[in-house]
Parts: sequence; C-alpha cells; structure tokens
Amino acid sequence: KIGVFIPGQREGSPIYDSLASGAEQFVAENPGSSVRIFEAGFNQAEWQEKLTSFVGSGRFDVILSSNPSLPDLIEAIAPLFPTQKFICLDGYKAGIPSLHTVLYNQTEQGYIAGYLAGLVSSSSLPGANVQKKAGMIIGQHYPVMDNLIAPGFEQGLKAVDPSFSLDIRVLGNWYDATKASDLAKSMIASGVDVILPICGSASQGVVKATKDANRYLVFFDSDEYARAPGTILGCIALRQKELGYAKLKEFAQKATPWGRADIVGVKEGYIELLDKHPSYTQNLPESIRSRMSELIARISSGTLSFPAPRL
Amino acid sequence: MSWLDTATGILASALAAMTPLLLAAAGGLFTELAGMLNIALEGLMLAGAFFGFAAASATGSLSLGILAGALASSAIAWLYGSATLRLKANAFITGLAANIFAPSITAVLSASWFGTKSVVALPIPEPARIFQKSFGKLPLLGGVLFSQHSLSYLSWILAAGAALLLYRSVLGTRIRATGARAEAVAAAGFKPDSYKLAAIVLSGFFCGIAGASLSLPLGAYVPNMSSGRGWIALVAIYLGNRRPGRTALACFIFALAESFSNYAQGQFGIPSEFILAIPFAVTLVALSLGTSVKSE
Amino acid sequence: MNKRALGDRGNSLVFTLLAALFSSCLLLLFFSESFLDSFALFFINPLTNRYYLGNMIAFMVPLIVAGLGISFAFESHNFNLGGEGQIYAGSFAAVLAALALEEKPVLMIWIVSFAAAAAAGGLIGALSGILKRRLAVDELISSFLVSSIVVLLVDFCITGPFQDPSSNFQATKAIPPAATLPKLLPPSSLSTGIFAALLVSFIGKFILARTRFGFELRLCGANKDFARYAGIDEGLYALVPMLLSGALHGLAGALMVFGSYGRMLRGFSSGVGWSAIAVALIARNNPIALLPAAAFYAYLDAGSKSVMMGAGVSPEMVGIIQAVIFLFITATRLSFFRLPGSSLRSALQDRAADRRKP
Amino acid sequence: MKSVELEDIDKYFPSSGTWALIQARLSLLPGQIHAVVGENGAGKTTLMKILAGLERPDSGRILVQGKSVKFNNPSDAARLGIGMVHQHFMTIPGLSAAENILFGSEPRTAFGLLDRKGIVRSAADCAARYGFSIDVTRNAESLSVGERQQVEILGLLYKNCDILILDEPTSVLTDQEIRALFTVLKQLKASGKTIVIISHKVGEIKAIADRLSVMKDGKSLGEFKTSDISSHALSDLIMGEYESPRKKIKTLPSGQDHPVLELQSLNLYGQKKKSSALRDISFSVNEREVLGVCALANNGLKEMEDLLAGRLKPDSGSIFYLGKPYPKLRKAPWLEGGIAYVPSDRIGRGSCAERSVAENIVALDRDYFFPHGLLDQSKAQARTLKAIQVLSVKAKPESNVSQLSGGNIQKMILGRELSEPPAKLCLLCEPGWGLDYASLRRTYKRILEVRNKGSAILLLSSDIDEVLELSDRIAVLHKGSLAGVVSNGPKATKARLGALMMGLNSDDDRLTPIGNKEHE
Ligand SMILES: Nc1ncnc2c1ncn2[C@@H]1O[C@H](COP(=O)(O)OP(=O)(O)OP(=O)(O)O)[C@@H](O)[C@H]1O
Ligand SMILES: Nc1ncnc2c1ncn2[C@@H]1O[C@H](COP(=O)(O)OP(=O)(O)OP(=O)(O)O)[C@@H](O)[C@H]1O
Ligand SMILES: [Mg+2]
Ligand SMILES: [Mg+2]
Repeated sequence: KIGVFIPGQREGSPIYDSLASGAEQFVAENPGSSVRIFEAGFNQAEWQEKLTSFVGSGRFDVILSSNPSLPDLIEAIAPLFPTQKFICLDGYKAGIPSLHTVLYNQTEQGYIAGYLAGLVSSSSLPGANVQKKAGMIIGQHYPVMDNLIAPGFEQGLKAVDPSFSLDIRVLGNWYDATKASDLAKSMIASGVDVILPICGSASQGVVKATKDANRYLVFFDSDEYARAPGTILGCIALRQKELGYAKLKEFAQKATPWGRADIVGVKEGYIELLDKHPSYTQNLPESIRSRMSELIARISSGTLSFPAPRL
Repeated sequence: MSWLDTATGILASALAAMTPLLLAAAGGLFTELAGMLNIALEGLMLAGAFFGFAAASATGSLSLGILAGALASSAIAWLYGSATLRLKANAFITGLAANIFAPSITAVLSASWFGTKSVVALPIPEPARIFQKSFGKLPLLGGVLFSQHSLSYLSWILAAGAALLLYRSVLGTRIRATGARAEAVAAAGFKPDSYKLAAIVLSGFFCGIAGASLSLPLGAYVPNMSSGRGWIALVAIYLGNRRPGRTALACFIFALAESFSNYAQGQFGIPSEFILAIPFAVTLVALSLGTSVKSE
Repeated sequence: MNKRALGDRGNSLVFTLLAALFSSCLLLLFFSESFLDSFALFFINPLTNRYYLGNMIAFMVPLIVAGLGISFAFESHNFNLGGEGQIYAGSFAAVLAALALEEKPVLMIWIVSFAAAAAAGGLIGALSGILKRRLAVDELISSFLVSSIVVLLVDFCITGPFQDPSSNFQATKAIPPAATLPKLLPPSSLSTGIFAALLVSFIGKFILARTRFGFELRLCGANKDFARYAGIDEGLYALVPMLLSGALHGLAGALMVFGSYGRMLRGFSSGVGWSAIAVALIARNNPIALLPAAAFYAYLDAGSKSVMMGAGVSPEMVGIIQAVIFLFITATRLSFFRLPGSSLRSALQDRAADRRKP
Repeated sequence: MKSVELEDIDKYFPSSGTWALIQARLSLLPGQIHAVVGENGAGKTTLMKILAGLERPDSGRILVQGKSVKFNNPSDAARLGIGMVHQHFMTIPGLSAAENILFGSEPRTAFGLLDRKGIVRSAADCAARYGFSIDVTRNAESLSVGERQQVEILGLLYKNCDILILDEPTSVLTDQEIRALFTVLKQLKASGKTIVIISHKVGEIKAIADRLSVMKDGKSLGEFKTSDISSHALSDLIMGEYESPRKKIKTLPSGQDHPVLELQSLNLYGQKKKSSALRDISFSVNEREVLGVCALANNGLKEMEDLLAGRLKPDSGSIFYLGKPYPKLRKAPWLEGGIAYVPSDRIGRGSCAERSVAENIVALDRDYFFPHGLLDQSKAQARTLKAIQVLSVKAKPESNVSQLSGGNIQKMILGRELSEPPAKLCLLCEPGWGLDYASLRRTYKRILEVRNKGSAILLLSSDIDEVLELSDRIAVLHKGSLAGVVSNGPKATKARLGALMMGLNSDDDRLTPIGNKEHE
C-alpha cells in the first residue's frame, strides 16, 4: 500500500503530478498494490499536521513524497511511528533508518538552463538582442532557489559569456499572473531577452508577455513546450515519474537503501534537457543545439560536475 | 534606455494595472455609499475572471465574455446580498463566505468544464489596442494613453458611468440616501434593504468586469488571479474619501506605485520584500497626508 | 423591529446552526462518494479522534486570544483589520527573544518572549491608533496597509538574516525545546497554551464588563460624543484599544509558535487574523462567547481537514460547505423568503399582548 | 377631504415592559388643526407613529373615511395622504434641500437620469406656493433646524399629503420661526389640509388649534374644541395649575465680584475661514446669577455651546472657570470643579441611547463609581435613583435610554446635571425642550434653587419666554457678536429682545452693550 503525500496541489504542479503518475503507473503494473494520493496544499505550516495524520492513519506500507523540506518533517515524525517507511524525492537527509531520500542536482539543472539562456540571448535569433541579460521571475525566495537554482543558472550564463548579468525579480506569490506579466514586460523593456519563470501558475503571465514581445523562455521541471511553441525554446525536466516508479519498484524488491541520501542528475538520467520537441529542434540553430549536446555529454561523462549541494 | 522611454513604460503599465482596480473600486463605491463594508470585492472579481474567460472561450467573443463575467458575478453578489439583508447576517462574515465561495465554485466548474482546476489557457481573441495605430507614435502621450487595450478605455467609460449613475440617477440618489440615513429612506416609505441589495448587485456587476479585465487580456484563467486587488480597491475608495474622482486618482496612485516597484526590482539592489511593500507604503503615506490636509 | 430581531436571537442561533448543518449535509450527499463516511469524517471524527481533537483545540488558542483582541477593538468602535501582521510580528518578536535567551531559565524566556510578542503586536496596532488620533486616518484601512507591509518585512527577516541555514523550510531556527509549552495530547499540537487562552478570555470578560477601563472603552464605542461629554478623553480610546488589540494578536502568535510550531515558519499564521475577526463577530464581541465561537470555528476547520484526508472530498467542496455555513452563522432572522405565516405570527403576538395587559 | 379615526389602539413595548397606549382613540376632522397634548410619556408620539405607519398597533382599528385600513409601512399611510414630520428630523445629508423635498418622486430626463433642473424648479415652486422662503439648492447639512423642518413639511406637501402630523414642531424653533410656521400652518388649513400637532405649550395650542385631544398614561382623556375651553381650563386639563416659579422663589443678590465663568474676546472663524461664527465675545457669569443668552438661528448660539463643551477651539481669546483656564475635559457636576451641562443635542451628546439610565449616570463620575477600578453597584443605584427623583423621570434605572419618551430623556439629563450638590457652573442649552408643563415648572424651580445655592448659570436658549422666565441678565447674539446685554426687569420686553436679535440696535441707554458691535 502506497501513500503519496503531496505538499501542494497535483493540478498545475507538473512535478507533483508526475510523482503521483509514477505511483499510479506502479500500481497499474502491480496488481495487489494500491495507492492513495493526498494533497496537503501550499501552506508549509500545515504540512506537519497533515503529514502526521496521514501517517497516523497507519494505512500505508510506504509513504512517497517530494519536497526539500519534507525530510525535516519526517525526522520529527519518524520516532512516533518507527515502523513507517518513507521515501522522499527532491530532498536530502541521511541517517534516518526509515527514510530514503533522493535529491536532484538542481545546480546542474539551473546550469543547463542558464547555459541555454546565455546561448539564446547572445545568438542572432530574431527575438534576441545584443545585450547580455537574462532573467528569472520567481514566486518567492526559498533556500533551494537561493542556494542551488539561481547560482546554477548564473554560472551557466557566465559560462557562455562572463559579461552576462542575471535579473531576478520576485512576484511575492505563485498566482498573480497579471503582475507576473507586468514584471516580464518591465524586464524585457530593460533588455532581457530570455526568461526562466519559476512562479507556479503565475508563469502563464510570463508566457503571455514574452510571446507578445517576441522574446524567449526556458522552462523547468517538465515538458511545457506546448504552452508556447516558438517562445519556449527549452525545457530542462526532472524525470520525477520515472524516479518515483523506480524507487517504488526498489521498495517492492526490498532493496531500498534505508537511511541513505542519494543525489541524481543528468548522469543518472533523472535530469534531462528535452531536446526532441520541434520547438527546440526547429527554432534553435544547429550551433546552439550542438553546444547544448556537448554540454550534456560533458555532464553525463563527469567531465563537468557540480559539487554535491550543501543541504 | 532613455529617461523618457522609462517614464512612458512605467506610466503605460500603471494605466494598464489600474484597469481592474478602477472597475472594482467603482463597484465598491456603490456598496460603500449605501453604507456597507463590502469585503467580497475580491471574490466577486475572481468569479468575473473565471466566467468571463469561460464565456469568451466558448463564444469566441470578448464582449460576451465581459457580459458573462459581469452577470455571473452579479448573481453571486445577489446571493451574498440576500443572505446579508434578508437574514440580517453580519456583512463581514457573509463577505468572507463569498470570498471562500468564489474560488471554490470556480474550481469545481473549471474541473468539470476544462478538466483542470489549475491554469486554463485557451485561445480567445486579444483585446484590441484601438488607438495604437493612429496615435501610438505621439511622444509620451502615444505610448501612455493610446497604447492601452480596449478594456482599459472601457473601464474609464464605465467608471464615469458609475459616477453618473450614483450622482445623477434616481437609483443612485436612493442608494446614497440609504447610506447617509437609512431610517429617513424608510420613513419616506422605501425599503432601504432593496437599495442596499441593488448596490451589492451593482458592485458585483462592476467587479465581474474587473475580473474579466484580468483574465481576458491574459488569455487565461489562473486560480486566485485577483490576488488581493479587491482589497486594494477598497483601500482606494477610502483613500478617495468615497468620492468617484478621488477614488479613481487613488487607484492610479496605487497602480503607479506598483508599476514603479516592478521597474525598481530590476534597478536597485534592495531586497524584493521591501520593494513589494512600496505600493502599500505609498498608499499609507498618501492616506495620512490626504486626511491631515483635509482635517486642517 | 430591531429589538424584536434581537429577541429572537436565541432561537435563531439554533435555527441557523441547523440550517447550516442541513445544507452542508446536502452538499456532502451530492458530492462525496460515500455520504455516511463523509458525514462521520466531517462531523464526528474531529471529536472522537484524539489527534484531530487535539489539533482542533490547539487551533482555538489563537482564535480566542486574537478574537479577544478584535473584541477589544470592535467594542471601542475601532476596526482592526491588521491582525495578520500583528500576529506575525508578535510571534517573530517572541522567537527572536527566545533565541537570544537560549541558555536562560525557561520562565524567563517565557516572560520576555511573551512580553516581546505583546509589545511588537501592540506597537503595530498603536501605529494605526496614533494615525487615527493625530491625523484622523481611518484605522480600518491603515491597519490593513500596515499589516501588509509588516508581513513582507517579517518575511524578509525570516528568509534573509534569520533564516535557519540548516533547514529547507523558510523558517528561523527552532526555539530551545525546553521553552516550548508542554504538550497535552501528543502527537497533536495541543499544548498548555489553551489554559492561557482560557485565562485571557476570562480576564478580558472581567475587564470589559466590570472595570472602569472596560466601561469607558465600551462607552466610547457606543457613543463618542457622549463619552466626550462625560469627560472621557475619547482620543485615548482610539489609541489604547488598538494597542491592546495588537498586543493580544501578538500574544496569539507567540502562543502558536510556543505551543505548536516551535519556530517561525513563513506564512504559518496566514488567515488566522481573518478567522479571529469571524470568531469575534460570531461571538458578538463577548469574550466568554468567544470560547464556543472559536470551538465551532475550529471544529469546522478540523472537520474539513478530516473529510479531505479521509474521504478524498476536494478542498473546493469543503470550501463551498464552509461558505454556506458562514452565510448562515450570523443570521438574526429566520426566513430567507417571506413566510406565508406572518399573519399567524401577528395573531400570536396579539394573544401574548392580551395576557400582559394590566 | 378625509376624516380619520383611531379606535381602541393598544400598544405594548415588550422591551421596556410598558403599555404605551391603552384603548387610545383619536378622531380628526378634515380641514382642521388638531392638537395632541399630554404629559411626557403619555403616548403621543407612539400614537402618531401608528397613524403614520411607522409602528403597528397590537390591537385597535384605523379608519380612514370610515374604512378600516392596515398600515404595514409609512408608504401605506402616505398613499392615503398621511405623512409625519418627526421629532428628530429625517433630512438626508449629502442631498440638496430640493432633492430631499422631492425624495421618492423625482422628475427624470429622457435618459432616465435625474432632471436636476426640474427638481430644483419643482421644489422651488412648491416652496413658493406654500409661502416658504427657503433656498432649495442648499445642501441639507447646511440648513438650520427651522429650515430642515420646512424641508420636511414641503416633502409631505409635495407628495400631496392631506394629513400632516407634526411631532413637537415648535420645541426646537426660535420665536420668529414659530410665528412663521404658524402662518404656514394656517395657510395649509385654509387650503384644506388636516394638521395634527403635538405641543406642550398652552399658548401655542390656543393660538393655532381648532380641536385638541388629551392623553395621559396611554389613555385618551377626551377631545375638546379649543374655543370651548379657556387657557386656564386648558392648563388645568393638561397639567394642573401653572404658576411662574420666578414669583415664588425670591432672587438673592448675585455675587457681582465673584465671576465664575469669564469669556475674554473670543473669536471663532466659520467653516470656510471667510466668515466668523463668533467675534470678540466678552462677558462673565457671576455667582448666584442666571445669564440668559438668546439669538435667532445661525447667529452663534450653537458655536458658543460647542466652545464651552470643548468641541470647538476658539481661534483667539480665552475662557476662564473660577479664575483658571477652562477645563478640557468636563468633570461631573457634583464634583469639585465640575460643570453641569445640559446639551441641546440630547440624543447624540447628552445621553447614550443604547445604554441604561444607570450607565448614563455612572458615566459622568467614574472616579466615584469605580473605586479601585471596579464598579460599585450600590453607589450607582443610589445616585441613579436620586437623579431620577429630582424631576420624577418615568423610567427604571435599568431601562435603555432609547426606550424613553423624548421628554423623559430630557428629564433624565436635567435630573442628572442638576442633582445635589449643584455645580458652580451650569451650562444649560434649551433645557425646557420637549418637557410637559408640570415638568417644565419643576425644572425651572430647580434651576432657580440651584442658582440660589450659589451656582452661576449660563442659559443658552432660543425660547425667549424661557429666557425671560429664568434670567437675571440677558445677552443677545447677532451674527456672532454680542448685540447687547440687558438686565431682566419690566423693561426687558420680548419686543426689545426681538429687535436686538434682528440686529436692530437701539441706542436705548438701558442697554449695556459689551464688546465690539461693528457690523460688516
Ligand atoms: N466620471 C464622471 N462622470 C460624470 N460625473 C462625474 C464624474 N466624476 C465625477 N462626477 C461628478 O462630479 C461631482 C464631484 O465628483 P468627485 O467626488 O469626483 O469630485 P472630487 O474629485 O472629490 O472634487 P471636489 O472635492 O472638488 O468635489 C459629483 O457630483 C459627480 O456627479
Ligand atoms: N421603542 C420603544 N421601546 C420601548 N418603550 C417605548 C418605545 N417608545 C416609547 N416607549 C415607551 O412608551 C411610552 C410612551 O412614549 P411616547 O414616546 O409615545 O411618549 P410621548 O407622549 O411622546 O412623550 P414626550 O412628550 O416625552 O415625547 C413611554 O413610557 C416610553 O418609555
Ligand atoms: Mg541578449
Ligand atoms: Mg414624544
């Protein structure tokens, strides 16, 4: 019996949606198993209470979740429910005997996005300008953002051209699409030509503004090309579904390395530049695409690596 | 980028950001002048945003979208108003109910109509920028006044219409009289409650259009997209001392502060929280200065 | 007419509760997979399940204390819409104090932290009071604006200078474990804070009903002109109740942190300020009535969580049910539509009047 | 022409536990002026509210032209041509006088908008037709009390009411305004309207009413033709013998050199800083003296009250009380340094309607009633009973002020302010407002008693009879300046005071004008 604890909402959050789909796929393929998916909402202050009652129902052999802050919660709860097993993706904590975590190397993910953004901005694509500026629009500041993603993105940009500057603007919430669109417009007016939006459902506003202004976007976490083909030039996805599925399979085979914290990235196949979509293949010139493949190859082979992030 | 371009950009985006505020504030004026604290503006806006978008995507017509948003929001306002007035319930609590009801019902309907409770982005016609072509090239004015899309102009007309309705129509006079002295209206043989209800429904109507002016230009419905604008509209009414002209000015001040803070985020190395606070701080200062000047 | 409506209050409360219950059952019946399960989870589970019961009572703590803050403001005719910011700032001040006094005796931590919370909340409330007194700025709006600013500033502190570097939460460091309030029903978050809340509400009742301060405060709320005429400095009562209201909100925040969270989590209190207003209005500003009102509110909250968790009823359905209940909860009149029995009612009144004739 | 009859009306107020009306009756003849008289709390207002559809009777019948009717709200009554001008006016602030007059039947333009010109024209026409001289374009807030009353009457006339009910219309008017009102009422009568007027003043009733009904304790004592009844019998009927208390209570010499209240060259600018509301006012009130101040409406009486109540600050000049600067916050009258103050606004300022009588008294002296910060019930009870007894208020200490009749609220305030020990300074504004004759007599007697105990009394009143009855000296305000100060004696006649109030400054040497008499 599997419990999937989603610290947010499945709808509109591809990363949680794919986590749930991973579990559902596993259940579909393994008769006799069952899954219950619980959405705890976006208020982080309520998670502890909700996780506790989720666990407290005692109905699950393993609880699968995904969020950097969840291991802290599990650490607090685990002693109360010593037999309950947890698998947490996108988080990092070693040494708890009932918990196994797998962290994505989001510096790597950010770096790839930044590198692509840098290449696009300095290219001769119709929407690109001569200025060396790229931007991020984020919902809020949070540790993973400030410590991993944003620095990764900036490193990626600077790897293309050290004179690049990064413009980060904060929305203050995850849903004010109109304001997000205003922010994007203001950014574009100041010379930014590629934006990475990480602002939840408000990113719809960024898509709209960027498309109207003929500028470009790179996206995170999942395949978003369909939202604006030709504007979204790259998606750097987390293979959350595959990872979740793999971890459940591992659990079924009783092979879960309890107490261990892993880090996965491009090399393991769980971070991936989605380079098959026409929006990628048809809009980006061969030069950029080949430099991207080269980058991915270097990361996969380990020639370019990012220090295990401190979490 | 030249100084002039920057100013033009900030002013133009302030005017655009003012559109939903102005409409919501115009709606709020009806209830405010009828003597009621209407905290449901927020929920009513959200309903307008959803139904406006849904209708526009179903019919492919912006006008029908706007109309549908206004009507749906009026219907919810009617429900909220009736509960408040007929049951003599506390308006704050029923307003809270309306603010909980609107996002819930839109999510339920969104799931059944569009298959998702999350962002719905469907192709709908773009609101035209009707003066862009003819006057857009004028310096400053062209960029600021004539670059807006049709919904902005509509909002100005509607706001003026609201003022006209309030001050020059029989209904408006009765509504204001109800707010000024309900017992006198009753003594004159009228039912104050029916004018209050009318004010609430009218506020729903305007808030519905305000909501549509969020979702239609965006070409998408995003849950929660009103993001506190109903509250800001209420603030603007107070800042405007419950007068139409000044309320419109207050909306503009807030929108300008917001637009400036959007610009400032990219310019100065100040933590974003401080910059996000600018609109509130500006409004607070304006409120303090405004009332102190008045009280002297 | 007015008087009559008030006279019916007792009956109508029962009626409105029934109406709310009935309509929410109807909704559950239509929209949940198994009505009986959902019903039990919504209405019964919060009372029988220790964990839910504990959390429910724990949620009452801030509702009561902040609700009292609202009552103080409303009774003096001040509209405090800044509860959110006051709670947030108060709890932040308390956490800072506790972190600074890490090694000190627990009692001292408590005293200093709670004082800091009250001071921080009170200061913010007083700011609106001062603006009202000096510049005649409407406190309803100023408190809302100040609160919006304060929330952003505290957010900055939590995620900036005071962020716990070892946590992935947007949170400060945890306060010393010894300083958290003793838990009553583990693993629920119920703590001894509930006793503090009860105490505070009784003190509040005493102050409002019996003391000179309470009398003057209520008089200023009822008729400012008369209060001034009676020699009361009514300007003071634009300030002091706002200060007190803010302080109680701050205290409510501190009780949440010390009772449940153990640290300052970004957004942990969001919505509590609004809920406290609802609770105070349901209780009609009566500090003792705050207890059942808060219990009712927390019960609804626990019921919705329980039904969401257990029966998979969606948050939206729960939202609609809550909205319907709010629509009814403060009703003072029985009928939504005019009943045909009004002639019957007047006949009954005639009879009653005859009996009382001298 | 309609005749109206009220038969066997009962009305019980459960909230105060009073039978306001018991088998009350009233019959109105078309084209006549009908007075309703009776002591405070007799049920006059309640009966009129029932006739106007504002209250519903518990039992009894209303017959209009012999047909039984039921009024559920005021518009039902208005449809049958019955309208009421309330004791506390119902003008709507934020609207103009014209909009108030036409409220509910405004003319519209083609687009359905208000026909603003039409409104002004119709209102002005209506005013002219009935001989009112009011500027209908003014804002309702800026109107004087008399003008507001005109607006209300015009409103009823515009709606073609045949039966006008006026609840104590004269109690807030100056002499001059009362005369104007009566002229209008007579004209209306001549044009066939039926008028019901509630009044406590015998002279007025004699002057204007054709018939009168007397009420007591909710019952009707009978209906009379005014011409059949002498003034004397009339006063007997209403309240027993009336005798001027001034004749009974001997005047002690006032403490000339003991000024209690001193005003020194006070100036107060008007709203727009263009006009001045008060200019260069100087006078003093001595021990054992009643100084009456009278004026026509809008001539500075209201401003003077607000200055002494601390609601307005003088733009220049100073006020002294017992040689010290005038206190910012008032102390209860029975305290050392306290001031007795009966405000002209009895509902808003003088009492707190939603609180009990006891709380209305406790409020004044919190030091005493809250020893150690907690309420002492027994002290509160004792003091309340004392205050109620002074003028025998018909109320229980625990009843809400909003449940008292108009006159009883006034008596409660008077009793509270004039109870023992009296204050050194009494500021009395329109103290006789709405009192029945018996109460008025007792009040006047009490005021003179208080004076003889050494108090200085400043009486602000628009009622010249009241001023002449009580004052030792009389000051007259005209356009905010002191037009003159006259000592009360045979030579201080109504005519002379009237002339002063109108600004006709006589150079009579008996007048001792003080202060700046410059006019614009
Ligand atoms: N857009 C409008 N269309 C029609 N009439 C308007 C409009 N705006 C205002 N008015 C009219 O102008 C009058 C005053 O409006 P408003 O309250 O906006 O003025 P203000 O800006 O406060 O200035 P002031 O203090 O000088 O009156 C109102 O009576 C109203 O009828
Ligand atoms: N709304 C009310 N609730 C309770 N009691 C009331 C109410 N209105 C009037 N009464 C009571 O009914 C009685 C008659 O009051 P009413 O106002 O009719 O007297 P009145 O004859 O007009 O007196 P006055 O000359 O003092 O104005 C009084 O005892 C009063 O206390
Ligand atoms: Mg570039
Ligand atoms: Mg009366």
